[in-house]
Amino acid sequence: MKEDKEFDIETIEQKAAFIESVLFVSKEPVEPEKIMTFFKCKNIKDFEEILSKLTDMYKDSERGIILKRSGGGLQLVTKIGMHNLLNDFFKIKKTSTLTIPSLETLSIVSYKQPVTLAEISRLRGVNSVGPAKNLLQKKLIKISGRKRVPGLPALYSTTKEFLLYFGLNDISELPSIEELTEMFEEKEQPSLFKQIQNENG
Amino acid sequence: MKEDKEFDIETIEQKAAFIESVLFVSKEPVEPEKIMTFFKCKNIKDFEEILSKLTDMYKDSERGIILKRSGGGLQLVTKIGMHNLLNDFFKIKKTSTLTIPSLETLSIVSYKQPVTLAEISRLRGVNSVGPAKNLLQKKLIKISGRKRVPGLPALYSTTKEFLLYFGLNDISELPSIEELTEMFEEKEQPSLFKQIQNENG
Amino acid sequence: MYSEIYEIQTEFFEGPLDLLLHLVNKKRMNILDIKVSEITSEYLDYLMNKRGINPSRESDFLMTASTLIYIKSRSLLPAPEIYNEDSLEHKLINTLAEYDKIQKITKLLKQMENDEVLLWKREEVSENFETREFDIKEISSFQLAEVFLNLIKKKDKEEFVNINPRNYSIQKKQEEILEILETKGYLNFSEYIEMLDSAEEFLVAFFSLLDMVKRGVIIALQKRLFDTISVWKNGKYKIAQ
Repeated sequence: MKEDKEFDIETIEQKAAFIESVLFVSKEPVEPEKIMTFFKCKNIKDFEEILSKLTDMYKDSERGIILKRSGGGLQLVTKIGMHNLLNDFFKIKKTSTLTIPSLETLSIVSYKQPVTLAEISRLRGVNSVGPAKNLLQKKLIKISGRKRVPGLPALYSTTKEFLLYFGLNDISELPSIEELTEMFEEKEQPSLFKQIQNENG
Repeated sequence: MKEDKEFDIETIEQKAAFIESVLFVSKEPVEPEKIMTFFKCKNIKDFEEILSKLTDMYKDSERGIILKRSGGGLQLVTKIGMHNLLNDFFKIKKTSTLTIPSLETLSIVSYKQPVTLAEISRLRGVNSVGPAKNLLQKKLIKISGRKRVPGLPALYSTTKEFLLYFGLNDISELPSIEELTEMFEEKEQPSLFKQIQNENG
Repeated sequence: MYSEIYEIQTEFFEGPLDLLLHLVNKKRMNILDIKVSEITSEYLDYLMNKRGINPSRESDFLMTASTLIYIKSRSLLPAPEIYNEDSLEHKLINTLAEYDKIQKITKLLKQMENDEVLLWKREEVSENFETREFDIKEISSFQLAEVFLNLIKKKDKEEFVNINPRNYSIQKKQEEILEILETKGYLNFSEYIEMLDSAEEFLVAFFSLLDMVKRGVIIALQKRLFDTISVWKNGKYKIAQ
C-alpha cells in the first residue's frame, strides 16, 4: 500500500511537477501570477526557469501535450498535428463553429470596440442582430457600457472568452490594419487597400 | 502561420505521445482495447511495452501526473501527494455554483429591483424562499428596504458583489428587455449562406 | 481551409456591400477610383437575376440599388453634383473601403479560429456532460438576461389563460385553512400559498392567518427569516359559538 505522502515543492523539478498537475486539473488557463504567489516566488526569472523546464520537457517525442500561453494564462493543450488523429479516434469532428456573418461582426467589435449594434449593422451593410445574439450567447462579446446618445444604446466589447477562443493573450496581439494589409497583400489583387490607407492617413 | 503538420504514430514514442493526448482530452477512462484497435496492434505484449514506456516517463520527478489503470480503463490522474497542495492552491478562488432556481431568482431581482419575495415567487411560479436565501448568503442580493403595503415585506436588490461577479460597472449595462426581445424575436431567416455552409460542411 | 468557406461567401452575397466589393474587385479597380455609375448596371444585373442574392436580405440590396441609381442619374445631369465629403458617392465609397478592411480582419479571425481548433483542451471529449449546475464564473450577464426574458415570456402566456377574476373573503379563507388543519393537523404555509391563483388570494390568505393568530385560533411559527411558516390549531382555543 502506497502512503499518501505529501509532495514537496522545493526543487525546480518539484515545482514543474506541481505546475503540471495544476494545469492538468484546471479547465481554464491559470494566471502565472497565481502560481508565483503560491510558490512565494518573487523573481520572474526564477519562475521563467521553471516554465522553460516544462516547455523543454514537452518537446520530448513521447509527449502528447504542450504548454501554451493563452488568455493571459498558462494552459496545457494537445500537440499540433494530433488534431486529425484525435478526430479519427473519438469519431467526432471538431471544427470551427463561427459563420462568416458572426466573424464579420466579431471583426468589427474587436477593432472598433466599444461599438453599438447600429454601427455594426451600418458597417456590414446588413442588420446584425442575429450574429450579435449568437456572439453574446457564445460569450465572445459582452455589453460593456451605454453610449451617451438618445436611447442609450448598448456598447459591445470583446471578452476574455474571445481571447481564449482565438488563442490570444491580449487584444493588443491582434495585428494592426497596416500589418493585416501586408499579410494578405501577396494573395490579393493590386493593392486596393494600401492607397485608401495612405489617403485616409 | 502554424503548419498543420500531421503527427505520425509509427514508433513507440509516437504511440505513447498519442495515448497521452487521448487520455488528456478524454473525460472518462479510455479502454485499452480501443487504443489497440486504433493502432491496429494485435499483440498485447507490444501494447504493454508502450504503456510501460508511459508509466516510466511519468515517474520523472518533474512530472505532476501519472498513468492509472482501473477497471474502466486508462486514465491520467495527478500524482499521489498532490492532493493537499492542489486543494490549497485552488482554495484561493473557490467558485461557488448557482442552480437554475437561483439563477432565475437573480434574473428577476436584477431586472425588477427592488422586488419582494412574493413577486419573485409569482414570476417564477414557485416558492422562491430557498433560492433567495442562497443568494443572500452569497451576497449577490440584499434587502434594500420595505414595501409600504400591509406586512411591510422586504424588498430585494442586487449588490456590489453582483456587479463584480458579472463583470458589470453598473446595473444599466445589463441588456435591456427591448434589446433582448429584439434579438430573440427576429426570426432566423433561412440564410442562403448558412444552407450552403451546412451542405459543404 | 478558410479559403474554401470564403469562396462560398463571395459567391453568395450576404449583403449589398459584399456584392459591391465583389464587383469592384472583379474590375480590378481601386476602391477610391470607382465610378459608381460604372458598376451600377452590373449591380442591377445581379439583382434582376437574383444571382447570389440572399433572399432574406433583398430589401437591403434594393436600398443600395436606389442609392446607386440616384448617384448615376446625378452624374448624367449637365451639372453633376460636386464630389465632396458629403456627397452620396463619397459616403458610399468610404463605407466600401471600411467594409474591405473588415473583410481582411474577418479572414484573419477565420485563420486564427482554424488554428485554435487544432489544439484540444483538457476534457474536451465526453460522452455525458449534461449538468444542471453552472459555475457562477461561467454565467455572463447576457445569460442572466436570457433567463429573465424566458421567465416573463412564460408568465405572459400563463396570465393570458388566467382570466376569471374571483373575490376572496377572509371569512371563507379562514374556514378553508381551518378545514385543512382539521384533517391534516398541520399546514406548511409556504406550500399552501404556492397553490394559490393570484397575489390577491395570497394577501387574503395571509391576512386570514394573521387574524387567526391574533385571535388565538391557531399557532404559527417561523424558525428564521425565509423559512416556511408552520401552522397548527391551538388546542386551548374553544370555539365561542
